Amino acid sequence: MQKESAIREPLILGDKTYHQITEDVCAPVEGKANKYWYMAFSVAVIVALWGVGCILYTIGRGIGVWGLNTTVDWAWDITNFVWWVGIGHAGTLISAVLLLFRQKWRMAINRSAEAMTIFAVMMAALFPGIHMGRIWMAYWVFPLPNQFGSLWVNFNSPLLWDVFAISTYFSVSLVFWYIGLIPDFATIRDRAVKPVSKMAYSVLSFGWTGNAKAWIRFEEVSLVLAGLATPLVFSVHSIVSMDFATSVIPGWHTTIFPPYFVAGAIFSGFAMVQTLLLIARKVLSLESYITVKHIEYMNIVIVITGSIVGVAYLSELFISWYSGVEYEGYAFMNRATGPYWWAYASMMTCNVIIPQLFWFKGIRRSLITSFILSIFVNVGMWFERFVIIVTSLHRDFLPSNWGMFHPTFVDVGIFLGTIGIFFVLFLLYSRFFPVLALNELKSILKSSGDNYKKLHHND
Amino acid sequence: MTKAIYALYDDDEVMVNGAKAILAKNVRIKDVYSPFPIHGLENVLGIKWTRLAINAFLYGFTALALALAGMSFFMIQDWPMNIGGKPNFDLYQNLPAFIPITFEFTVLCAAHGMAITYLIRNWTLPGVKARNPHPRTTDDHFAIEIDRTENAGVSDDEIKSILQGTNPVEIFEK
Amino acid sequence: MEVPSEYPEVGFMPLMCQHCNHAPCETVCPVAATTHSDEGFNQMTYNRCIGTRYCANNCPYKVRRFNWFNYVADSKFTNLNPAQDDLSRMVLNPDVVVRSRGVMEKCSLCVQRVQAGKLAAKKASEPLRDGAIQTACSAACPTNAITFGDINDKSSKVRTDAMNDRAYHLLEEVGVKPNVWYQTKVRNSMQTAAEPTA
Amino acid sequence: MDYIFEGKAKRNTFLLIGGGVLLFMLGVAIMMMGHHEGESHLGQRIWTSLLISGFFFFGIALASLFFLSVQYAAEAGWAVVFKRVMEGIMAYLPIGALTLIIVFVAGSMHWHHIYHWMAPELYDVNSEHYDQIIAHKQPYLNQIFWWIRTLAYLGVYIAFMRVFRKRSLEEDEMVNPDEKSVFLKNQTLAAIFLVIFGYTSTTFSWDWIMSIDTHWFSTIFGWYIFSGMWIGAMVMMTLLTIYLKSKGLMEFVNDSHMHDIGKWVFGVSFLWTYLFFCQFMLYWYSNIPEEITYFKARIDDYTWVFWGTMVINFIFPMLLLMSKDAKRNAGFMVFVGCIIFFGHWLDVFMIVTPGAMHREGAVGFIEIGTFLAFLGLFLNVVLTAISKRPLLVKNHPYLEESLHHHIN
Repeated sequence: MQKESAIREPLILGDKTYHQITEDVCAPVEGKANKYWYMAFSVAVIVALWGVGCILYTIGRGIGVWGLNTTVDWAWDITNFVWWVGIGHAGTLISAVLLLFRQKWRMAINRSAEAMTIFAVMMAALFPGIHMGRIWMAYWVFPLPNQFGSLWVNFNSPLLWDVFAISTYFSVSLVFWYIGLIPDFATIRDRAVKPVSKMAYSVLSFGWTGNAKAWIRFEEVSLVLAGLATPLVFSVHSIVSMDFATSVIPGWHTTIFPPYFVAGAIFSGFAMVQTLLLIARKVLSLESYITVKHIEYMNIVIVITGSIVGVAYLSELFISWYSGVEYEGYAFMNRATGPYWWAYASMMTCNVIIPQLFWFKGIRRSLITSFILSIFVNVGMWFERFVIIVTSLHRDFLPSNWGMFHPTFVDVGIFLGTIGIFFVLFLLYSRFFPVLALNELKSILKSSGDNYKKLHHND
Repeated sequence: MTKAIYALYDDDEVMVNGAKAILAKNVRIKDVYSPFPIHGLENVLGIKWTRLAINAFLYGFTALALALAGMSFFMIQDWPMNIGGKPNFDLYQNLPAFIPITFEFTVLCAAHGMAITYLIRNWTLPGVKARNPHPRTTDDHFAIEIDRTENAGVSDDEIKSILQGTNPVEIFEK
Repeated sequence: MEVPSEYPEVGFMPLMCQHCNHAPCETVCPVAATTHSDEGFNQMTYNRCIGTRYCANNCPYKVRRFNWFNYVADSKFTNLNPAQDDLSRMVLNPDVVVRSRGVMEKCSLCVQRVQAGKLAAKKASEPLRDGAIQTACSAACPTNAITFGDINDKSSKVRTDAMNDRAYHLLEEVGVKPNVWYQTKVRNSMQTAAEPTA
Repeated sequence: MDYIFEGKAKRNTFLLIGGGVLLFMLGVAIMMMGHHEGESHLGQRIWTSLLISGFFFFGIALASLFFLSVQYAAEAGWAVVFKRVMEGIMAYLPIGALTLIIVFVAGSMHWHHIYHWMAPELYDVNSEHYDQIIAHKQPYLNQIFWWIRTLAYLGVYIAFMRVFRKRSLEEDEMVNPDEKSVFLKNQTLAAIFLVIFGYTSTTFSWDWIMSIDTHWFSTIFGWYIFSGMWIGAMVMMTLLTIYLKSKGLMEFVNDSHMHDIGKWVFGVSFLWTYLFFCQFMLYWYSNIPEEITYFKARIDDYTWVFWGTMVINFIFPMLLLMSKDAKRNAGFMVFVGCIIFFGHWLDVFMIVTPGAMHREGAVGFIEIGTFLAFLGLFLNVVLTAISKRPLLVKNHPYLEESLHHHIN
C-alpha cells in the first residue's frame, strides 16, 4: 500500500465515494445544458462561421488577401500556427510527463487538457494548410508515388519535419486520449437510460468490460504511451522551432530555440488549461476535484516555465550583443526599439514580468488573479510568436528589403475564427464527454481524498 | 444452467481480501471486474504482467529501420539532388537532417502499433458488446467471477457459502 | 540604418537571385521545388511549388517574389498585368511560362537562353563560346555593366572579372557562396581599408 | 547504521590519487623526453587537464545541490532516502571551487592561455594582435568583472550548500517531529536557489567554458553544460548508493528507488543528447562560417572523441537502460554508470580542449592521470562527508512516503 504524507493537501475535497465521483462527473453528460451554454455555443458558432468564411475567401482569391508582402512572407498565419501548437502542448504534457512523474494532481485535469490539446492541434494544423499558395496541392508534402516515379519530397526541409511531427503528435495524442476515455465511456454506457445515448456510448466504449487483465494492459499502455509521448512533446515544438532556427535569418537562427520553444509551449498550454478549467469547474460544479491546490500547482508550472522563457529571452538578447555579429545585434535592438517595440514590450510584460506575481502564495491561490494572469500569458505568448516571426523578417540583412506588415480583416477574421471553432469543439466536448478521468480519480480517492485522509490521520 | 457465479462488492479492499480468501479455499477465480485498476491485484490472482511494452519496442525499432532505409532510398539512391549544397552522397553525411523524421516515425509506429495491439488483445473495438456482469462494475462495484466448469469439483452451494463469507453486497448467477 | 540620409554612401545596386551554391532557400522547401542545377543555377520548379514561401523568408537577399493573386486572369490587376486577353498576351515572351497563382518565382538567369545557347553550340558541334549566351539583363545594359558567362571557363570574361580585386560577394559573411559577383565602386574616400569600421 | 569511512575504502581513494599522480608524472615525463616541439604545450596541457577534471567534478557536486533543491521545490517524496547521499556529494563544492580558482588564478597570471581573451594586447588598437570581435566583448569579458562574477557564483553556491547541510542535521534533532518548520524553510530556500541557479548556470558556463572559444557563441550553451553536470550527479548518486547498499547499509533503498533513479539516468541522458543535437544540428544546418568553425575544429581534429561521446552518452544508456530489469540490476547499473560517467568526462574534454589546445590535445596519461587523481580526491571528500552523519534522515515529512515507495 502506498503511503501519502499527511502534509500533502487532499486532491479530492468533500465526503466523496466512488459512486459520488461517477455522479458528479456524469451529471453534465446526463443533464440538460443551461442557457449560458447555449449562449456561449451560439457566439462560438457565429465566430467560427465568420472564420470559415475568411478561410474560403482566402482560398478563393489567393494569399494576397492577407497583409503579407515580399518582405514579410509569414505573419499571422504562422504566428497562429505556433501559438495553437504551443497551447496544444499542455495536454500531452499533463497526461504523459506528469504520469511519468506520478503526479496525482494531473488526474483531475488531464482529460480536459488533452481535449484542449487535440482541438488546439487541429486549429494549428489548419494554418500550414491554408497558408500554402496552392492548398489543393497540399498532399504533395507526403512522400507519395507519382507519375514522375522518383520525385520525392525534400527530407532536409524543416517544414517536412513539421508534417511528420504534427501528424504524429496529433494522432498519438488522440489515441492516448481515447484509450483513457474508453473505460469512462463504459461507465456512462452502463448508466444510460435513453436508447440513443445507450447505443452511442456502447459504440464509443468499444465494449469495455474492465476485467483484471484489461486493466493491467490499460495501465501498461498508458505508461508506455506516456514514455513515448514525453519525448514527442519535446520533439514537436523543437521541430516547430527549427522552422526558424535552421534558417540564416538573424533573430531566427539561434540554438536555444528548441528547448525555449518547448518551455514556452508548456507555459502557454498551462495558461490555456487554467483559463478553460477555471470556467469549467464553476460551470460544471467540479470544485471538489479541481481544487485550489490544482490551480496552485498549475500556476507553479506557469511561473517556472515563464522564468525559463525569461532566461531564454535574456540569453538571446545578451548573446546577440556578445556575438559581435552586426545583424544579430541589430535584430534584437530593432525588436526592443524598432517599429514593433510595442509587440516586444507586450511579450516581455505578459510573459516574463506578470507571471512573476505567482511567486506570491496569495496570488497563485486566488481564482480571480489566476484567471486574469492566465489571459495575460495567452496574449503574451501570441506576441512572442509575432515578435519572432514578423520583427525578424521585416528588417534583415539589406535595408533595401525592409518593410512592414499590416494585418487585413481576413487575417483577423481567420484568427478569431479558429478561436471560435476551438470553443465550439470544447463546448461540445464538455456536454458529451466525461470531463474528468473517472477511473483515474477513483484510483487515488483512498490516498488523496479529503475524507480518507482525515480517517488515516486519526488512526 | 448458468455458467458463472458472481460476488459483487462495494469496496476494493474488501474485494481483494475476498479474492485471497476464495483462492485460499482452492476455488479458482476466472476474472475480476472493477471500475478502475487495482494495484497488486495481479499478484493476488497470479496474472502475468503484459508484454505490450516489448511489442511497442519492436514496432518502434522496425519503424526506425524503415525510416532510415526510406530516406536513404528517396534522397540518396533514387533521385539524388543538389539541395542547397547539402551532401547527398552518403546517408551519414546528411544524417542530422534526417534525425527528426526518423524519431517522429519511430514514435508514430510504436504508439499506434501498440495501441492497435492493445485494442485487439483486449477485444475492445467499435461494435463489440460489453461483457461485464453488472452495470455497476463500471461505477463503484467490484465483481469476482467464478466459472462453474473451472471448479467442477466444488458444488454451487459450497462456492456460494465461501463467497458469502467474504462480505459481498450481492451474489448472483449469470 | 533607420534614417537613410545618415548614410550618404548608399548607392544603386541591381539585386536579383544570387544563385547561391549553399542556398538556404533550397534546403527548406518541403517538396524540393527549388534545387541546384549542374550549371550552378538555383532552379525554381514552378509546377512543383505549393507556395509555402519558406524559401523567400530564408533568402538573405529577399529576391524571391510570390504570386499573391492570379495576376493572369484577375481583372483587378490589369494595371499590373495587361496581358489578360488574347491580343495583349502576345507581348509575353513565348519562351517563358506564365506562373500561376500561389507559386514562388525569381530570376532564373534566363535559363531558356542558356538552354538555347547550349543547344546551338551542340548542333554546331563546337564548344560553347564565351559571350555566346547573354541574359536579358546583360544584353540590355547599355554600359555593359553586367557580364554573364561560365565561371569554370578559365579564359571567360566573367572569370577574370570575378577574380578581380574589386570583385566581392554581397553578404559574403553569411556563407551562402553566391554565384553572382559585384565589383566595388572605386571611391575617393578618406577611410582606408585597414581602418576598422564600427 | 552509519557508514564508517576507513580501512580499504579510504586506502583505495588514496591509491586512486596516488595512481593518478603517477600516471600524470609519467605523461609529463614522456612529453618532456619525447617531442621537443611538444614542450611548449606542456604547461598549457597540464592546466587544461586540470580545468577539465576540476570542472567536471565541481559540476557533479553542484548538480547534486540542484537536484536536492528540485526535490524540495517539486514536493517529491520518493527521493528522501537518497538525501544523505546527495548531501555527501555536494560537500565537495568548496574543494571543487578551490581547484577551479587555482586554474583561474593561473590564467590571470598568464601561466596558461586557456582563456585567450585574458591577453591584454587583444584590446590594444595599435597592437598587431588587436582583435576587433574580442574587443567588442570587453565590457563583459574583462578580468575584473569576470572575477567578481566567478567569486559570486562560487560563494553563493557554497553558502546554499552549507545551509542545506546544516538544516538537515537540525531536522534530525527536532524535538517535535510534527513540526514542519525546517522542511518549509528548505522549500523556500530551494526555490530561491533554483532561481539563482537558473540564471547563473547559464552565465558561468559562458564565463568559464564558452569564453575559451572566445569568438564563438551559442545561446543554448549553458543548458547543454548543465545537462552534462546533471547526468554526472545522477550517475554518482546511483553508484554511491549501490556501493553503500553492498555494505549492507542502505537496506531501506528498495528496487523501486533504484528503478526510479535509473529512470533519471536514462531521462537526463536523453536531455543531454537532445541539447547536444539542437546545438550541433542547427549550426550544421545553416552552415554560417563563424558558427560552424567550432564544430569543424572538433570533428576534423578530434573525430573519434567527438562521435565517441555521442555513442557513449546516448546510445549506451538508450539501449541498455530501456528495460525495467536493467534499471533494477545493481551490477548492470554499475557497468553502464561507469561508462557514461567517463563519457561525460570525455564530453567536458571535448568542449574544453580544442579551444585551449587547438590541434595538440589528446586523451593521454596526463588527462587520465588527472581524472583519476580528482576521482580519488572527490570520493575521499564525499565519503568522509557521508560518514559524518546517519545515512537516513529523520523527521522529514515525506520520509514515510519514501520508505514505502513502490512502483511496478
